[in-house]
Amino acid sequence: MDSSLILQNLLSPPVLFFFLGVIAVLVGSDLEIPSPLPKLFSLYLLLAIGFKGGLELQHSGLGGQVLPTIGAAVAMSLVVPLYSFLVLKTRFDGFNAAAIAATYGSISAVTFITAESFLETQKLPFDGFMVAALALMESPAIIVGLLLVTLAAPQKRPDAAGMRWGAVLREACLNSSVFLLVGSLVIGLLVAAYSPAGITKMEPFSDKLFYGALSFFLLDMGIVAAQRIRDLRQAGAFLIAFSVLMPLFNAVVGVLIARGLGLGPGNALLFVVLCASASYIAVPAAMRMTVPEANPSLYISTALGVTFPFNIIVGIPIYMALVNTVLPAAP
Amino acid sequence: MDSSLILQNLLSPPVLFFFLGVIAVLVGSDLEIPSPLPKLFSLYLLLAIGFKGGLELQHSGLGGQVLPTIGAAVAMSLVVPLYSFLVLKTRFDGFNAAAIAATYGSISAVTFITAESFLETQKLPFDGFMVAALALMESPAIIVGLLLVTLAAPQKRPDAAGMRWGAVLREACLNSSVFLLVGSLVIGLLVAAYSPAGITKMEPFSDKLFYGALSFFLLDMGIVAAQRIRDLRQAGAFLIAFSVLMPLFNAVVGVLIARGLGLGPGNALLFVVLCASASYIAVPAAMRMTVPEANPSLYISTALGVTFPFNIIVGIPIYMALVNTVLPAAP
Amino acid sequence: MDSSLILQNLLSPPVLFFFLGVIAVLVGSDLEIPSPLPKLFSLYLLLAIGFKGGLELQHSGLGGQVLPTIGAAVAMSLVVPLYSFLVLKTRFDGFNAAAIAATYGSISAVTFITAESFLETQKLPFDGFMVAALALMESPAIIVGLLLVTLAAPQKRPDAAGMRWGAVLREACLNSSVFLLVGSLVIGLLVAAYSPAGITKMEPFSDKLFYGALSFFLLDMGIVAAQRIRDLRQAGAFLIAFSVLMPLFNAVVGVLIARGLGLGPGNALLFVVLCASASYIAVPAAMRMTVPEANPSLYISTALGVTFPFNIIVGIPIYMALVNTVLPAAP
Amino acid sequence: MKRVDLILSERELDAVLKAIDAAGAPGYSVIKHVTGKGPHGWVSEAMDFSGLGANAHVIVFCEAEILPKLREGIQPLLDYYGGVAYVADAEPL
Amino acid sequence: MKRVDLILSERELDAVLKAIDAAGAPGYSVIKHVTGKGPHGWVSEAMDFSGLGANAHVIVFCEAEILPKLREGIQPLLDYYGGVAYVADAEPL
Amino acid sequence: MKRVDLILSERELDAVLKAIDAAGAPGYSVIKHVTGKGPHGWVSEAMDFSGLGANAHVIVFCEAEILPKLREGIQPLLDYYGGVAYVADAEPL
Ligand SMILES: Nc1ncnc2c1ncn2[C@@H]1O[C@H](COP(=O)(O)O)[C@@H](O)[C@H]1O
Ligand SMILES: Nc1ncnc2c1ncn2[C@@H]1O[C@H](COP(=O)(O)O)[C@@H](O)[C@H]1O
Ligand SMILES: Nc1ncnc2c1ncn2[C@@H]1O[C@H](COP(=O)(O)O)[C@@H](O)[C@H]1O
Ligand code: NA
Ligand code: NA
Ligand code: NA
Repeated sequence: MDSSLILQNLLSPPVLFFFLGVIAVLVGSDLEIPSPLPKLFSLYLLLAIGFKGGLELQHSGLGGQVLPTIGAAVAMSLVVPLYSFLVLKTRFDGFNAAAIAATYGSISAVTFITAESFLETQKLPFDGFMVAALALMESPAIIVGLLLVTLAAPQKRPDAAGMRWGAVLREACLNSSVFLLVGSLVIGLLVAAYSPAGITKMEPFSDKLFYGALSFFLLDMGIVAAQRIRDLRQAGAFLIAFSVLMPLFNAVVGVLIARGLGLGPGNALLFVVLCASASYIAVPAAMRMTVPEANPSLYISTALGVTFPFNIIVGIPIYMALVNTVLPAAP
Repeated sequence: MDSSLILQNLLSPPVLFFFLGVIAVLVGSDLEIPSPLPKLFSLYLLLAIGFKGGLELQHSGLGGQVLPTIGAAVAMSLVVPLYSFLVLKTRFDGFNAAAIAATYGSISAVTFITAESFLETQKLPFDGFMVAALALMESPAIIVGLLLVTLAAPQKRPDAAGMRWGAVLREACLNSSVFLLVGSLVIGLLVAAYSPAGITKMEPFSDKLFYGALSFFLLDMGIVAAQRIRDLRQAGAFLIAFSVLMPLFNAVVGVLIARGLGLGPGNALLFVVLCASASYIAVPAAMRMTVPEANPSLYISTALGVTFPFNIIVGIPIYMALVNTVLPAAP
Repeated sequence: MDSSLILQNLLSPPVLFFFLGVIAVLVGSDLEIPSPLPKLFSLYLLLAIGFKGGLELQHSGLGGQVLPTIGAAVAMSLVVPLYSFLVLKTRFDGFNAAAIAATYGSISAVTFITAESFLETQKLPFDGFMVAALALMESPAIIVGLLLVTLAAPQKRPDAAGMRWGAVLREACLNSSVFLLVGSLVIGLLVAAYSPAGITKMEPFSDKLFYGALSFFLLDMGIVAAQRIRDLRQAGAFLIAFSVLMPLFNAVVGVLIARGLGLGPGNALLFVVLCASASYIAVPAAMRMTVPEANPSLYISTALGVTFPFNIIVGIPIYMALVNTVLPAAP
Repeated sequence: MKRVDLILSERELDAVLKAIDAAGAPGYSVIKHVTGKGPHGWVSEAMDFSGLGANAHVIVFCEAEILPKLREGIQPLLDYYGGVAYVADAEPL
Repeated sequence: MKRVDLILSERELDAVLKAIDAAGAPGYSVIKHVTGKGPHGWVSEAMDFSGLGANAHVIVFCEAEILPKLREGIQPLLDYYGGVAYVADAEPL
Repeated sequence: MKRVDLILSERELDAVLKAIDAAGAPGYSVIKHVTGKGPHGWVSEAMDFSGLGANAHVIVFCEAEILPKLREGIQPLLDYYGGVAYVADAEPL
């Protein structure tokens, strides 16, 4: 495996600022990015990634690999929670197993964005429709998670009828991160098609600033992830192992699907990252509301405290090496 | 009328993000831009528009159409509240009629900015002194509003002496949005005259970022405006009709004045937009403080929930068509 | 002395926005930049100045003037509090004298940044290692301040043992501003050395936006500094005189050292500004925590209400003239 | 009169405010961004960007008669999702 | 000793704090960004960017002797602009 | 049961929360960004960017038995750094 990929990733500004945040917590500095500043950056990143994806999607259209890839992504977000649940159920009750499973079926937009930045420094192209795949993988995972809860733990939940499926579906499909991502994607599509003058005028905001804003946000993510390390004792060795091994397994499944779909290396890496990443934005918020019986420190700490840093730091270059190995060499 | 103007406006990024905010509220998404982030964007927009206006004003100087245009703008901000008051007094008490009248005499900086962006995509030039007109239309409308209150409702206000005119005048002339706008305008003037090196160094911040920041802010404005829709029931059909018809009437008056002043189409559109827009920033804050007897949901909901979306979405292209019709064709 | 330097500085955007903030308070406008927005700008400025300094430091290396200059800077941050303390002890008790002395031994990053902007408009070059000097002058001054407290006021402090030197040292060396500055400097170094692709991608954020963000932040600093003016009555004539004369004295010492080190005019100005500026970020926070007996309005009001405006407005051009006079003319 | 203090997650705030309205309270005040610790562990603002939110503190000044109806509407929410509710005496100034 | 809780619009905060000072209270604490509902309707933070502001919650711990003077300074403001004020007992820890 | 209200500088918050935990309180809630005035003068949010911070308001609902231990842990901090602490009665809703 090409260890220089790992080094190049480690020494890029976004990952270095992530480390700086982690170190701040470990040495006990009082560095913090006070609320709601992180929200500003997360809203910005979702808006910008959606808008840029929409612009590109308009150019590529919906033909070729687009629909099969999106379909495969959605299928993964339905299947991953199922087999994750089976593994987790051996150690956790139905509530916790379902919540953690949903977390791993869904995706991490920040991991995806960091992978895009990695591809850009590698000068590997990728397509806008991958953002559509990103956007469509959150809701199914949430819904599967809730189905698992109702199936696996009905007797423990006397008021299961009270779960108000309407509220749950709204939370799954209209939560702010999915909504903003899909909305910005559609706006990007419309602008690319009907008011191209708007593209260059948006560029300094949505494009040029992007890399720096990502770096700033990752500084905060480093702080938040490191604060979760303490909670990991509660999670235990089994769950920590799960949160590294399950992404690796999903990555292997993902790269085989990417090969089957005939994706190029850039899109293939993004597809693998979608499979291998776990949600710490939309899913935890939905689970906290709909499965209050599950312990949030379990699903947040693993997704944010282990899987996210793992993916950001060594996962992305490992997946890149995997993609380079498994995909047929370009002619 | 040129319906493609409406379409071009509808499909520009700022207006599309405004729609996205409206839709978020209508479908019940939990998307929100938490306080004080909207304040950051509103401060930024005022600072940037003032600064850019000052730079341009320094180049155009105070000769030619400048002073007559500014004078006409101030006159409109004095006269509009008077005839609005007469109309409103048929249905509302003196307090509410005066507060709503002041709102329509004043202006909406965001509508003005959106009109500037529209002109830029239309490649129509406009001048920096229009920002001076913008800045000088807020205070007079507030003062007329308060005069109307004291004239029309003295017997209902036993402590009218206690209205502390000093505080009222300070609120009218030194409220943060007027102050920042005028201050940045003066700074722009000084920088253009004495330290031109500063212009290019400010540009990435005050100029390049502007369009994207406006789009982001309009996302929030869409959310806030849509939240006001519920209040409209309280306002009633008369007031809703008023908040569409009065801007249209003011636009017609405005375009005739613009013709009389000999303004070009770009400046004419901005002049019309100043006449047709209603304040939901400086004036509501001043009215809440100085006319607490008036019902804020009346003047805020109409200005923000009806007039603002109307202007942003269809008003601007309609006024453009009006300008193109009424103004003598360029030689 | 060249009075046009003062004028050029006075009419640059950052200084003009500082004035705008001051005027807002003096005339009683309700303009404010609500918390935590100022924090966003201060974090951004520290991150960007550190990152840029690191990039440049990588190119210049640690040879030549670098280590002697950094050593001289650290020495100044140790010595200035000592002689400041002797002066202050004539009028204040040990706690207040030590806290104010530490404040003047340390530095103001914003003054430093404003001096850099001044140099850029003067087209005078300066080096990245000056940022390292900046970063290393905060902690020693804090530690000297606390040593002075324990030496000078032991009998008044029965629980001196309880001062928890560990916590104090952590506060001195790991407080958020020192940590972020040093961390970003190291990241800049690493990126310049190992992932140069990251440099251009960071540029729109860390470089292009910088001047505008500084101007916006100085608007807030103007407001905050002017709010301190009221407190100055408490400080008294002696302390006000101290907070202008001590920086001037330190500037003279600084320019002689700069001459001895053989610095060019750009680096010399920055060195003088480091000596002449006083901290209102890291040091007050550390003093509030570790010397609660001292009156914060004394050390904050002088550093922020007198020395900072003095340096920003007239100090920097005066120091430039001093540098031009004392330094041997370039061959 | 009575003063009721409720502290609960921001996610359940809307449901609780509806219950307060339904109980006929004359008004309420809400402070968001409250952090804290309780039987369910530590709640911080660090995950605010994710929509998880922190706690809210709700204050209701009302007549004692309203308390039973308030309890009825709110207690099930607190039991299911966590949070605390306390009552004290208070008189108009 | 007494504890006074005031909830009112941020716009009138300065006037109320002056009245508290004038009444001779030994101190006060202010929490801004409070939302709520009262006889004048719903107050949110949505219009914060416009300078309209939300509510503020003011807490004053003081001797009972001060209450009449406090009432005298504050009640007219609350009557004119809206807001609530309640008193309860409190002892130093 | 008892309700304890503490208002103190954000800088000392961690130490106070540790003392509350050590006293065995079942939980606490924290509101930051509190401004105010006391014997040590006016505390605003204006210097927030510098790390100086404003005040925090801590609320603890606990049994009366805990009060002595709480007082013991907290009073020295308040005496040294400033801040106030008051107790009142409160009953579960
Ligand atoms: N004894 C207590 N005193 C004050 N606040 C409490 C107490 N117990 C719980 N809380 C608050 O209520 C929130 C939710 O509590 P819970 O979900 O029951 O752990 C906590 O995060 C605290 O903010
Ligand atoms: N009964 C109540 N309990 C708690 N807070 C209240 C109550 N009534 C009013 N308030 C608060 O006081 C603010 C101003 O009230 P008003 O202007 O009288 O409607 C409201 O927005 C609420 O935050
Ligand atoms: N009498 C009081 N009532 C309410 N809050 C107070 C009172 N005295 C002090 N405080 C709060 O406690 C903080 C710290 O007080 P101190 O450091 O003792 O001046 C002040 O900034 C106020 O927020
Ligand atoms: Na996944
Ligand atoms: Na108007
Ligand atoms: Na210094």
